[in-house]
Amino acid sequence: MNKKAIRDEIIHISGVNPKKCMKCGKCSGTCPSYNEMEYHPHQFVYMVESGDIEPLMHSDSLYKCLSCFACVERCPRGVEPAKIIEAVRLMTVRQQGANHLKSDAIPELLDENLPQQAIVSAMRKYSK
Amino acid sequence: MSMNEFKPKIVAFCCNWCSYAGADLAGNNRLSYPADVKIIRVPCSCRVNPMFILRAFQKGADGVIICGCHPGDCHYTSGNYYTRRRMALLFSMLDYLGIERERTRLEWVSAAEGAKFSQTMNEFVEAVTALGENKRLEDLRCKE
Amino acid sequence: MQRVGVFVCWCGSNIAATVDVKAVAEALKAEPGVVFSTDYQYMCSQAGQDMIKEAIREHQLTGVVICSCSPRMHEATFRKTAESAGINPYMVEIANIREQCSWVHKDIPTGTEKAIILGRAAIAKVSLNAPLTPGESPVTKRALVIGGGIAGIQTALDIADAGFPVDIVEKKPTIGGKMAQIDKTFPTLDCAACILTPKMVDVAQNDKIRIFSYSEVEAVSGFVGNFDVKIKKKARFVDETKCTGCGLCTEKCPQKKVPNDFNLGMDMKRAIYIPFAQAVPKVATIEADYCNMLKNGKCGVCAKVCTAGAIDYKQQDEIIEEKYGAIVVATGFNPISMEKFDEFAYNQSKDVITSLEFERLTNAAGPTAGKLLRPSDGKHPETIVFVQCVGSRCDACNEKGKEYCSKICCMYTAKHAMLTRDKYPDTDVYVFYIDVRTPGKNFDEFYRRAVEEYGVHYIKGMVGKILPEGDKLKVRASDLIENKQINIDADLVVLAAAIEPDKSARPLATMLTASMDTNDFFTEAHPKLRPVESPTAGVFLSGACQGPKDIPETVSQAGAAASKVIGLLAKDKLLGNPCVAGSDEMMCNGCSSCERVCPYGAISYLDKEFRMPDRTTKVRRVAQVNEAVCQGCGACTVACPSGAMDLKGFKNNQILAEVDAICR
Amino acid sequence: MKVSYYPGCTLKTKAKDLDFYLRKCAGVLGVEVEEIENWQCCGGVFTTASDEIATKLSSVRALSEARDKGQKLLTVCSACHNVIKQTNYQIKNDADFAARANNYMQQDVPYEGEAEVVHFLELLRDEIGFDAIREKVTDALKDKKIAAYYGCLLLRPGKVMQLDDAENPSIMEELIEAMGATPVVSPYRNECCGGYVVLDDAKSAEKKSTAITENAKTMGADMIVTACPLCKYNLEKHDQSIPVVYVTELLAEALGIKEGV
Amino acid sequence: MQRVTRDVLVQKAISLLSAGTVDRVLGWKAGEFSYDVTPYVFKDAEALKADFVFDDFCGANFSKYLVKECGKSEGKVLVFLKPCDTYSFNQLLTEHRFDREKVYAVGIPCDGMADITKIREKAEGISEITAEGDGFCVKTLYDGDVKLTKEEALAERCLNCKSQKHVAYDELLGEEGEVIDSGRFTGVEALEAMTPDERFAFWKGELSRCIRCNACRDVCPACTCEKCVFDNPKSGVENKAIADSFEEKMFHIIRAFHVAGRCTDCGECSRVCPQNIPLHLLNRKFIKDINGFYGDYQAGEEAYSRAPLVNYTTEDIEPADAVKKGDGENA
Repeated sequence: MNKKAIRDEIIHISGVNPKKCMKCGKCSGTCPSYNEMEYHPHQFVYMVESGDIEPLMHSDSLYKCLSCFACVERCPRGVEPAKIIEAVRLMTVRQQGANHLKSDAIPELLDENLPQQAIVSAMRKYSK
Repeated sequence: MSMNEFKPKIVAFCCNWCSYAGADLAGNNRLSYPADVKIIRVPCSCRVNPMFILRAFQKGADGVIICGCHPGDCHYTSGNYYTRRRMALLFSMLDYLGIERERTRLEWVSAAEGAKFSQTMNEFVEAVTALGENKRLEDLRCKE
Repeated sequence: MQRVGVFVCWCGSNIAATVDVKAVAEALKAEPGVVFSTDYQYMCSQAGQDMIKEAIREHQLTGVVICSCSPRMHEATFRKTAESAGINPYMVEIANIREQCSWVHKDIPTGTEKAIILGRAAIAKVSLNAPLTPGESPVTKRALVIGGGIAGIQTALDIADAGFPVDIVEKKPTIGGKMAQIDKTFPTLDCAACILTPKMVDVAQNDKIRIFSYSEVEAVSGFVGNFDVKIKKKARFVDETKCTGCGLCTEKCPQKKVPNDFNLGMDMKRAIYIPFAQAVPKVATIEADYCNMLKNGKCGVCAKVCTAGAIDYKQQDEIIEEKYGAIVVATGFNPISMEKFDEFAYNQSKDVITSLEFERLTNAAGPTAGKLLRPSDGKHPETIVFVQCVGSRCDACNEKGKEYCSKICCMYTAKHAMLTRDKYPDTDVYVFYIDVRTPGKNFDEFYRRAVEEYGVHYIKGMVGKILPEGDKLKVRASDLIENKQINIDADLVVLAAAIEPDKSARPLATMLTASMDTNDFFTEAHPKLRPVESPTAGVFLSGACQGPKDIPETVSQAGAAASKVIGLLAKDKLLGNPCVAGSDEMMCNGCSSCERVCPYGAISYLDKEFRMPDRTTKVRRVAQVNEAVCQGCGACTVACPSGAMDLKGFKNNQILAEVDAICR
Repeated sequence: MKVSYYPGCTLKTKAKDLDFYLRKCAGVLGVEVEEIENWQCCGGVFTTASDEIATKLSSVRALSEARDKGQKLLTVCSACHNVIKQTNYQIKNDADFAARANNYMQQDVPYEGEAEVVHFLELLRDEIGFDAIREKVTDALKDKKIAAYYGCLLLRPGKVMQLDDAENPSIMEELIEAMGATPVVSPYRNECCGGYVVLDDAKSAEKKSTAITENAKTMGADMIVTACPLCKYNLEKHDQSIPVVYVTELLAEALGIKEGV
Repeated sequence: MQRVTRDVLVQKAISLLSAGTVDRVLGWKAGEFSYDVTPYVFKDAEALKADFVFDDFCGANFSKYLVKECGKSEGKVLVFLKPCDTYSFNQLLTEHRFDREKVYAVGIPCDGMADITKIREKAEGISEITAEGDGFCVKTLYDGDVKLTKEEALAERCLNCKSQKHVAYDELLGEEGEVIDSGRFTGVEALEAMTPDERFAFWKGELSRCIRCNACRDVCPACTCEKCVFDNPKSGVENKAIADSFEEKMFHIIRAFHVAGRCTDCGECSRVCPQNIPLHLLNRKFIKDINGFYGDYQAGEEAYSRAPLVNYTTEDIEPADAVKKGDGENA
């Protein structure tokens, strides 16, 4: 896929219009995982809009988003950065062999109290 | 230019505040358009009664164009919004009756758009000329 | 049958170069009704006009067609010419053979042919013209100003200065509005009270101005020059004519727990109060919901201490009816509620305040006597964070905020930041901004001074979340330039809340049939060329009711609105545009279609008795056009299925005649 | 009243208490809880991608079953609640998604968002009423200072969840107060605990969750109450010094129906 | 076969008359033939018992009669309204064409009305028509009994009935029905799918049969002008008869435009046209366009609602796109 096609696909599956962004930075101002991220929520929006998506797809930042929706809740322009991040993540993990979380890696992560939903949601978020 | 060349009759209704002034500006700037276009001045595009349009066709006009202020810029605040609804329905009905849709047109031309006025008229005349004479509205029962 | 004279102008060579003017004059001679036709080099010249006048007299012309430049150029000229020759000015029609013919066509045969057709159409129209006389209506030489903030005050003073009586209706107990709550004004930093209160005194002392304070407009009827307005004077339980404003009652009242709205609830007032020392009128008002005497008949202290005998517990609301020639809306603005922006913890911490609250905190007459102290513990804040654009510039789908820029926040925030640093140099001041918008005289210089001279930290980014922890406000924000998230432990956070029109504006607009935009700002008659007039004739706009404005802009608009009002009131009679709609009662069905499309509310209905051919009578509902209000757009004429509604000067049969003449 | 009930996987295994006490409390409060048949895992997280259909079908199935019975769909696990409520919202507001989901499901009557999803807290507030609870509680929780922890899933996106003001909620504090205890309002109550990254980035999860427990302790809370098994796990895992209890368990204790109390 | 019988209506009318609720009754009276039914004002019980009819030929919409009938006396007039009539009733009310206080409206159910023209096409020399089961039995002079199904005998407007629900009444006889999602636009869609030449040929064929008898206008509940523009010498478009080949087209387009947004689609115009011109196809085109361009709007559904042509939004479709939109839908 070329740059534009990837951009269009991300916009399509996220349902987000990055052009609405007024670059206020509130998403990054509110993000609890900001310091764990290489690319921050506002950069995801901006870089998707400008088609500079490759670095995002290769960045660990994709897996640092907590899906807490604080950015979605607080964005004054209704841009919903978390949905963009999820769309980029999906674009990445949907590629062949690009699962971030491999099922054989799971057992060693488990402890006896871990609720199922932690595994189920992680599989859903990080794997095809 | 051949004498037999088809010259359409075009009636243009222009609102006094925007489009008529736009036509004047086209004149000031010597932006030519075919003389087939004859302008009737109305206070607002919302003054144009569908009856005027049908009457023009009945009397042999080959095309009718209505020009008004851009939506939101109406001198009377909302006149052109009514025009837009009326003409959307009327033009759709004429199309439904099998009358060539290129013969009717609504265009927003501001007082500053002399060039747009001239260009619009050139295009419209060209489109109507391509259709030829208006037979359908002039005489419905003409037996071919 | 009309006797029509045709006058074809050469306009030097402007027309004559592409139109054979003689041939046009000759051809038009043959048109029905034409008794005279000629051409001349410059019809608009004195000689040309004299020629027209002479022809009118000599040939007893009843109608005149001038083939010349655009009617937008000289229609008025030729109408005057006709009038001075004794015929009705509206018996003149112009065929535009210059802008719309000679200037856009290249060869003489084409130009001439078209000019003839345009002439014919004008002749066809003028044959159906009827003399028109503009309607006249008297003008009540009194203006009403709704709202007593700086906009209303300035408008009233300017109108009164021209010698016309003005009434101000203010819903609060005193005039002064928002400006009275403000501490200093940007970019000059003069004290708001010092420049406002003298104006308030001017209003009070001006014998042309009456103030209806603690009053609201109840109903408006009538039209430009002739409005009938009902004003409700709310009971304040104090006789204004007797109260001296000594303030003794406000010191003795035992009910001390009344939130003080003038200080935005940051302190308490008594149940009987004078909002602030310079209030106009300086009259006490009782807050009925808190007054023990009014609630349960137990107290009466204020009446006992009042030596003027001004307290009147039995006072009722009063309705005043007055006539006005013009109405000025000056209803102003309010900051929006911060209720829905609790990521900034406005409801969770007393130390998160709005900018208007900050104004009161820094005002010498405010709850802290001008010392900048935190509302929660009265301590001096060492770190202050200002957040810009709270609720402004939101997307349409964001139900919490407004789509527009509130315009004044950048500057007042710079002012607050600068003043804080000036008075308390030990304080760290941060301003989070998206853009700093400073288009105004000396505005950007002012903002730069805040940064360069006063050391205010401007950070491009936005606060995302504020966590009140202990006695600190943990401010989590982004710094977009550094691409960092920063955390500041602040003592005070000031939110630059978006502003919105006062809630009273919407019902008022309905009463005035004045239009509003989706944000409830009043719409102006033309966004560029008629910015202080409402599309509804006789209704004018002053100040922030039309859109966000700072004080200098408000004052200049207030003056502009006043000059429009003065222009109106200076007339004894209003001459209407005679090209107005009129309904043929015999054909009107009373169906209300015309009324619904009229942008001016000019159409009303009357149940009228008609004598039928069989000598019985029948009552029918028929439309009536108020000619003083109608602007002549013609929307109603097309909405009317029976054709009862027609437009003078552009009647159905006139336009049809033009169509016929062109298509012939 | 009778409601359809969607417990969710975790409530059948690691979070049995959450489920057990819900049923007990509901019984005492006069609500008949009917577990829907053959429910399937909600997936634990709502995928926002517009092209994700399959992951949302289990929610649609549960919703249509409640619809067919004419009942509200009760949930208590914050994750299930979030997933099912968001799915219901999408069905109602995204015709394309609704059409495609129904296409997959091939049910007799297509599901168009008719059912209402209620969280146990909403049920308490809107159907039973905190006043009714106040009348029934013992003084078991008297003198207890309890911090409510909402997390993300109950509140966001606020437009969809509509459970309470997403930035300044009060539903749990009101309940705590009704149960006879003293609510402690922690500013961290709607901050994310990092539960979703507990497997992938344990360090990050620890940082987020300890900030929450630390603050609750600083504010003087004796315990933290939550409705989310994942939050509970995560908070407890990184800080054992303050108990984290399920809202249903706490209510059972207040009502005096908790075993051994 | 109508589920409500003549006797029930007569009884209702007599009881309202004797109670003084109304002083006259707008009803149907039999004409020369059983299927030839005309509106009539009954003043007493005797007349009602003798002449009042109600059967499958009582299609006439009485709403328009109220414009003239109201106010003829101090008392109220009783009117029976079928579901579709109630829409016209509301529309006339919206336009202040009669005084609601002077009317007592009784909603009656309707099972569809027969179209005598359609029946005549199937059966010549009709002597009697009786309802039989779901259909009709037509006695003819030449062919004996001809059995017709409902589809063969009912009026087009009834086969495409848009509502069984009464939107206005003082009293309702029988059960309330529902608004129906009818296929009433299929005729319009079929025309839209044609080429312009085909459409023109169609309308040329139809409209050139017009004899300008004005029956469509006279029956139309939306055409209640004190004086029609086409009858008014001052209007500039007067033409009482066909003076030029264009006139009847002008007449029908303008008439359809004048009722656009106000027409409730009662179908009376097509019912009364002696030349069987499908005039409803003009009105329904406007209705379909209005629904498509500005959102669904049913004239008369709600009294005093704002009709689409006296309304606007700032985002309305442009005429050029409106015409193209027609293309897209039929492509």
